[in-house]
Amino acid sequence: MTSLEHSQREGKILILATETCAYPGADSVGQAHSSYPTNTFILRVRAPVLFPEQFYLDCFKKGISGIIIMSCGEECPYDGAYKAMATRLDRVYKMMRQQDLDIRRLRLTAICTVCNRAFLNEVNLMNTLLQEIGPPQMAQN
Amino acid sequence: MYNPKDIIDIIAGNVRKTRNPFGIPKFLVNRWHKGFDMPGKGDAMLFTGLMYQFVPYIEKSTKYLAKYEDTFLGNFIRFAGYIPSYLSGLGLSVITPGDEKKKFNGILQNIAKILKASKVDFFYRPDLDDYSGVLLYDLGDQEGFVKHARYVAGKLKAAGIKKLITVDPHTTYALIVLFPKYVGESFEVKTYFELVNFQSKNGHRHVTLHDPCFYGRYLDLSEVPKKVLTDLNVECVPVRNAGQFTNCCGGPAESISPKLSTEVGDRRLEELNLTGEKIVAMCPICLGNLRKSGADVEDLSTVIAQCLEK
Amino acid sequence: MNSILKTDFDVLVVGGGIAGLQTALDLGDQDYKVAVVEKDATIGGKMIRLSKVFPTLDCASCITTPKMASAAHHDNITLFTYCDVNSLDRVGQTVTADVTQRPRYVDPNKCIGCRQCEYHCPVYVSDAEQGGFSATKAISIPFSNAIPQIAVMDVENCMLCGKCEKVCPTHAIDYFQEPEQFVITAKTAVLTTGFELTPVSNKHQYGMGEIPNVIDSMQMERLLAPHGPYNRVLRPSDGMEPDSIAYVQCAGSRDKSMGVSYCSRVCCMYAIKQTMLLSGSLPLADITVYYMDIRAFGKGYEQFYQNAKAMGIEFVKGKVAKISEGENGGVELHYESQDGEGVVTANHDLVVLSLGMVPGWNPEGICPVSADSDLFVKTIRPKLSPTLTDMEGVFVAGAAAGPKDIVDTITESGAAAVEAAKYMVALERSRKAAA
Amino acid sequence: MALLNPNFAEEMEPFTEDTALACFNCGTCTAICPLIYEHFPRKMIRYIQIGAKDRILENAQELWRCLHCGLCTQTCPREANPGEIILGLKRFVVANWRRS
Amino acid sequence: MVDENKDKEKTSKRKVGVYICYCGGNISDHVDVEKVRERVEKQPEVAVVRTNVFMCSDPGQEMIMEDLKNGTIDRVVVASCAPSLHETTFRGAISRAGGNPYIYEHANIREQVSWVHHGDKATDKATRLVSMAAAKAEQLKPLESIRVEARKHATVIGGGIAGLRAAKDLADRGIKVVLLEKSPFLGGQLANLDRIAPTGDKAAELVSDLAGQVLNDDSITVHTCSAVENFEGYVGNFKLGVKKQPPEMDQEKIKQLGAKDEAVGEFIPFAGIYNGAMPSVPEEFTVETGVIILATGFKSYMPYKGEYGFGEYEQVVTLPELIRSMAENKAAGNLMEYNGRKIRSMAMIHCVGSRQIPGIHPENEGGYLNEYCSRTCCSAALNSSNIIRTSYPGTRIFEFYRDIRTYGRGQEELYEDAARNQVVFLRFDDDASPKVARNTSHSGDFPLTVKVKDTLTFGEDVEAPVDLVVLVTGVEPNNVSDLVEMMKLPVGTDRFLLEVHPKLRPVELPISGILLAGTCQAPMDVGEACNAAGAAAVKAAALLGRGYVELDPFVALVDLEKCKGTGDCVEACLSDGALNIVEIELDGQTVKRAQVTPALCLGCGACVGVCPENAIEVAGWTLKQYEAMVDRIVAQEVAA
Amino acid sequence: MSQEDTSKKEKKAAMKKLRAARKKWIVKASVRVKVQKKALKAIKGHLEKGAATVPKVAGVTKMPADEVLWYMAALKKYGQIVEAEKDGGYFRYALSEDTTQEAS
Repeated sequence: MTSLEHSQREGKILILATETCAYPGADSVGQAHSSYPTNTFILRVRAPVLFPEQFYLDCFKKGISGIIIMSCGEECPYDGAYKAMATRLDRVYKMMRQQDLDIRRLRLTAICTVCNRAFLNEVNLMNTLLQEIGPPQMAQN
Repeated sequence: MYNPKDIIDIIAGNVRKTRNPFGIPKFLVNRWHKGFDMPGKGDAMLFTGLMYQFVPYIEKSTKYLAKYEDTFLGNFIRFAGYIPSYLSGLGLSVITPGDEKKKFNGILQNIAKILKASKVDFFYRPDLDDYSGVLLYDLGDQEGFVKHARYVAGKLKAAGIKKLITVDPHTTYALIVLFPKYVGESFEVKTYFELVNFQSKNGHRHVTLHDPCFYGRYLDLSEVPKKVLTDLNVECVPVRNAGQFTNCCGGPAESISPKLSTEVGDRRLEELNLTGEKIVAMCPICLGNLRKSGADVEDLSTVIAQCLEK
Repeated sequence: MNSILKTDFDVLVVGGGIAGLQTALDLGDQDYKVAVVEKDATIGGKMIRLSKVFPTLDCASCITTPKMASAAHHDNITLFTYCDVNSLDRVGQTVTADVTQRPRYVDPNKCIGCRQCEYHCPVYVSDAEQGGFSATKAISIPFSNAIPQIAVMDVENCMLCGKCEKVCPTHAIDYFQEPEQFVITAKTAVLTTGFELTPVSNKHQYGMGEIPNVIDSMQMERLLAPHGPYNRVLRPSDGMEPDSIAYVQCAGSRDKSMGVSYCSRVCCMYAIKQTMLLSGSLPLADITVYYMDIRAFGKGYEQFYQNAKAMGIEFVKGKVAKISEGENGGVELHYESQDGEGVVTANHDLVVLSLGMVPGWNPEGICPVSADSDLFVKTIRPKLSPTLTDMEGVFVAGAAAGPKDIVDTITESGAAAVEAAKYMVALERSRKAAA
Repeated sequence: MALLNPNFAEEMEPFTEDTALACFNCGTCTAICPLIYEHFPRKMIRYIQIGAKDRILENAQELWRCLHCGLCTQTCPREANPGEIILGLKRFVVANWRRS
Repeated sequence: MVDENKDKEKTSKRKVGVYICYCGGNISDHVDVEKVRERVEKQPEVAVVRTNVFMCSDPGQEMIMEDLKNGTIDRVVVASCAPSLHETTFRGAISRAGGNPYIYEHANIREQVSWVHHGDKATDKATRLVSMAAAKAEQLKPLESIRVEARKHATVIGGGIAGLRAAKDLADRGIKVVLLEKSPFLGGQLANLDRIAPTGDKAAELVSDLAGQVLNDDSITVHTCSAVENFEGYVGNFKLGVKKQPPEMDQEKIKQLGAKDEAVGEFIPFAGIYNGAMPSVPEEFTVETGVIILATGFKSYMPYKGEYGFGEYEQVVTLPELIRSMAENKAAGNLMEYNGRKIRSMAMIHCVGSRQIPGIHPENEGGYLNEYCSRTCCSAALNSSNIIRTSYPGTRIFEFYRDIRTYGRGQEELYEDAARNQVVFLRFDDDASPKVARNTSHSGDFPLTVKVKDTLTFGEDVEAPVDLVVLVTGVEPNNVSDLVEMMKLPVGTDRFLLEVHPKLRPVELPISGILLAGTCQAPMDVGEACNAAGAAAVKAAALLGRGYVELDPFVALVDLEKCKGTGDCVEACLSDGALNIVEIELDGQTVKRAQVTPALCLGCGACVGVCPENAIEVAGWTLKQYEAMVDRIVAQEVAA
Repeated sequence: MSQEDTSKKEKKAAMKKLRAARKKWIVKASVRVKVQKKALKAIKGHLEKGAATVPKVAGVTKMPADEVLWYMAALKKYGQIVEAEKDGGYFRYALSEDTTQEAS
């Protein structure tokens, strides 16, 4: 499959999108019929605070090139979750550095239900980055 | 376009002086009944309102007006001395061709024949048959109109007339709507075609009926002539804008702007010509104006009368 | 009339459009037994026939189908489709409706909705569900997301050739079916009889539906629907993809010469919605809306209108006076341009008449409920209890009580449901007190 | 700059039934008018509404273009009777001429 | 590696059914649905793959139900539109087939594939999404929804017309109600009106009627001067901490309005129904309730200084001020008087504080623009104009508008009446608002002039000399930031409370058990507010009618075998009381373990991320399921 | 005579009665089907030579373009033709692969 090969070169982007904000936001991009690259895989999450540090590192190990966490930001329905999330990410970044992973591969951002442009912008930014730095080279352990 | 003020002044002056918008003495205009056997007494009086009789004169005068409209000469119309020679009075009557007058007289004679054939108990008295004044109303000379209408109605009332038979939409409208509203005088008014009371298979033809605005929209009478013709085996082909939605022939503007009047007439004619059948009108103004746009138009009375003769 | 069947419910809902369904669901969820009587062969009303809805641009089918399905599957709701209400009256504490089940010529208990009959029927019939732009057959399922999925025979177009009967796997075809009468009794009734479009024949100057490529707004809904007659927007005279589309607003509202003096409330918004959808499917087309006042009054509506303007939809203030046939299938609109240009004749490939709403039901001779001067069902306390009619224990909701958009219909249906529930609680109380 | 003069409607009262204000300026009368002339007749009706008497008198000639065909009245969505308004204006202008 | 094989063996018995929707072309125009079907059929966990034009249609649902009933499948994946649209539809279908509704996973291949991607790549991506969903489905476990006892009791916050209507409807429906109102009065903004459009009803009568019914109803307890200070609980079992305190307004002033003890229950113009009993010291109490209806209402837009001369010229006032003045000064005459001045002519300027456009209108201090239409002001303005024109024939009115929005029943007639009453209308473009200025050119006779480029007069500049300028102000939602904060209420960009779905669920919030009524949600008139209140009441009645409420089962679950009772999860938990460490008997030993209170658990998963033993998960959203999905994203064979 | 035969016969008689009662409709529908068959044959006949636009088909078959479009929509609905590439402002339509066996 040529298209498959192609998308592998592009690198796969995992998007964790919150059920109340970012996921409907991505739907809203769809309703507007605004195109974006197909190397994006959106997982619906209730709150990204669910994922432990190791989850992210495992993803990179498995071959995911970039992860965008699209949260509700300050409008998070779970009071305190966003803050807990942010502190967790600090630890993830530390671990990424230890494994020689470019920390720009993991981004935390807030996307609302009608943030079409912001959504597209995030996807494009990550793609530009991945084209520049290529797939992750994990230190085998 | 002429300055309406000048035209109104002339017409109003004529009506005031002669009871006739064109200033032509009535005996000169109303000659159709001469030598025509006409009862002097009966149930309803035929009231022509002189509209058909005026058409040849209107046509002639507007021809002159059209010539000068929007030229520098047009501005001279207000110099009163210059105008009357052909716009009004005896001058106009002299330069109007005789065969035209004869044609319009024929229409009225046909109407009288139709009434007779329909066994209508009617009579005609030229002395009581006056111009209705409707043009003054249309032009906005309300005062002049009311004064004149009072005179006309007064005469009829004095003569004990209650029922009138009309022949054109303008006079009909004036008598049905305007007289009661502005003069306080009401008559029982019927158009001649409402009284047609015979059937025939003689028609054998298709016609394009042009509904005048007054019958179509103001008086809601469009269905009557259609039915009369259908009964005579004359089929009226459908016209897109007819009846309540009929389009104007442009005639009413002719004294103010003959050019405009022709423009509007041309457009209506184009619409009527789509049917490909001969056009039939029932108003002297329509008749005249559509002709001016180059149409071969027959009067409704002519079509009805033809069925009679055969 | 010999009514063979009597059924008893708590509530009778007349009309199975979105208002009726919402009312039924709100009452059914409170464990009241509800009967919904619908004249069409399917429930869903006008809403299921739309492409998308404003201002969310949700696919209408996608959000209506779940409502239809949950009403159809609700333990407390019984649907009677393809039925006429011949009379609806109150006697004492009971509302009684005399109903006729029109024959489908298909046994509803046997039909599995496989459409074999439709595929094999040789008679093509103009499909009203597709604005007449496509065909269906003399026997067919009304449309793909109809509920129930039971075939209906159009007996006036049937040649009785017998093909459908032969191919039907469940032997459901019954050529001899007759109308059936039955009686529904209930404690209370809710009228949700909806609306119809203002008849296009009301306006001579707009060509009375006879100018090719002048279509009505509901037809445009079909053209825009993904499962529409052409699966894309084409002009119906010859299949050309239109480059220039115009909307004539108030073509059936606020026009006494058409006999409709009120505002129909939804036309501005559905026109804007359609223009947005059009500019999506025909990005190069010029789209113009001729209007008198844009009435974007609901939540999010004004923003929606401003978005449309920002997208390049042209809004021209002026009521179109006359529509005539242009050259090569074009349509000419005549209007007064108010910015000083004077009378303008504009040419478009396709013209949509934004028709208004007239009542979908006339109670006269059927039900002693009064209609107002606008002919919609009269409400007696429009401020505090907008769903009360002048008939005791009979309520009204949705477009039956005047033009209304979907969201206002939904809330009003809820309000009617609570009034009906309150009425039944009071009835129960008085019964207990009497006993 | 036109100055609004709402009292003009009353000045018009003797000449016509008071319907000019009923007009909501949709332009149907203008577009349906067989004259196809600029903003006629709505322009005149609008001038009555805002009381622009001078404008009416300045453009008075235009009034006599009206054929009194009644199409505008018949089509008017507000039943404002534009045909009658124009006729009333003619009367007003004629009276005005006669007075001066 | 060994584990993986074991897992596969264990799960291979699972039979996932995959159902892919064409969506009538919405999907199939861009995604080769049949190709997706062929590819997904090869997935090991997949038992059957079917396609349909409309999966949501009855035949589509039937197909799923059939496969479930005859045992072909035991897990369901539907690939169609966004899950927000049809997740519940298909869960319902599974239930009807006798299955557990939570053995379902949704693949969003319309909004997130066919509408945003094209060509082969769209088909590839759709394949992957479906495959991911199947992988998750394989791991799904049947769940039971949580049943919570519900108190047959409702609390209405706000004593305006919507609140009163909702309270009365609920009481009539047999539900006990507490009505909380901040001010000492009932009736809300309606009490500030006189005759209301288009029916001409007296606001006083409407308020008195409904408030009277509410006050006389034994099932309704009314607390004025009361506000919610504390909020906890969940649907069926909310607990509200209420503080009753002396009103913000000076008590003396309130008394001057006529709010005396003998006036209890009576209507006081421009205040409302006085409920008496203003507390002198704050008191606090708790309300235990099953459902909360928010009816917090609106406030009138207040123009900024200089907006159309407001605050600069004393002759510039707002419509509510005019209405009040008219109500208080009813003396008939040729000319209306305002503040003792005779008004020969006045201007009404519409859309003040409504329909504001970025770049044209300035933002307020909060950085907000009121881009919405306030819906009620056109009719209100016309109504006032009609009253003035019929009561004071000498007072002339000019209305400056953008669009006249008399949409409702009887409203177009108001507009026509205004025209026939000789109100003169002038229309301005969005970017050419009228200018109010001191009148200098006309010998000072009229104090102000309003100038506008009037599009009805062919774009000419016209000028109206006036005695009074009335700004037709719009509505803004009341500031309920305290409630928003407390209850985590969603708020739209227009600052009104945001419903779940603006079309089909207009009175519901995503928080189960909290409902919306009236103008806290959007501008509406009295009838519409009452309808919304009725709709909210009916939803509340349906929720409480059975005495229990069913909740989603997506709550934290503790694996008691793995749990070591570290308490990390309790620390991380965001919902007080949802997680606790308790001592339990396990295998005959007393151990500390985490315990979940399901009704309070938010299901956010904050506990999952911190558990060192992986001993806690959120039902239906487990980490394992996510890992399985990621595996499918990177798997080589999926899209081939 | 077996029972089945009897019922068959009864049914036949009943159908005959029904046909008589609905004669007006049946005749109208039959005429319609004839016209439709001819039109469909003409349209499909032309499409056999290759994909064509509505005006093209209308020109060749001498049918009004709106009617041709209506038939095309119907044929498309029932899977006999498919939309092909665009030609100017018009789309071409082509016979679908399995039309040949279905066409009768």
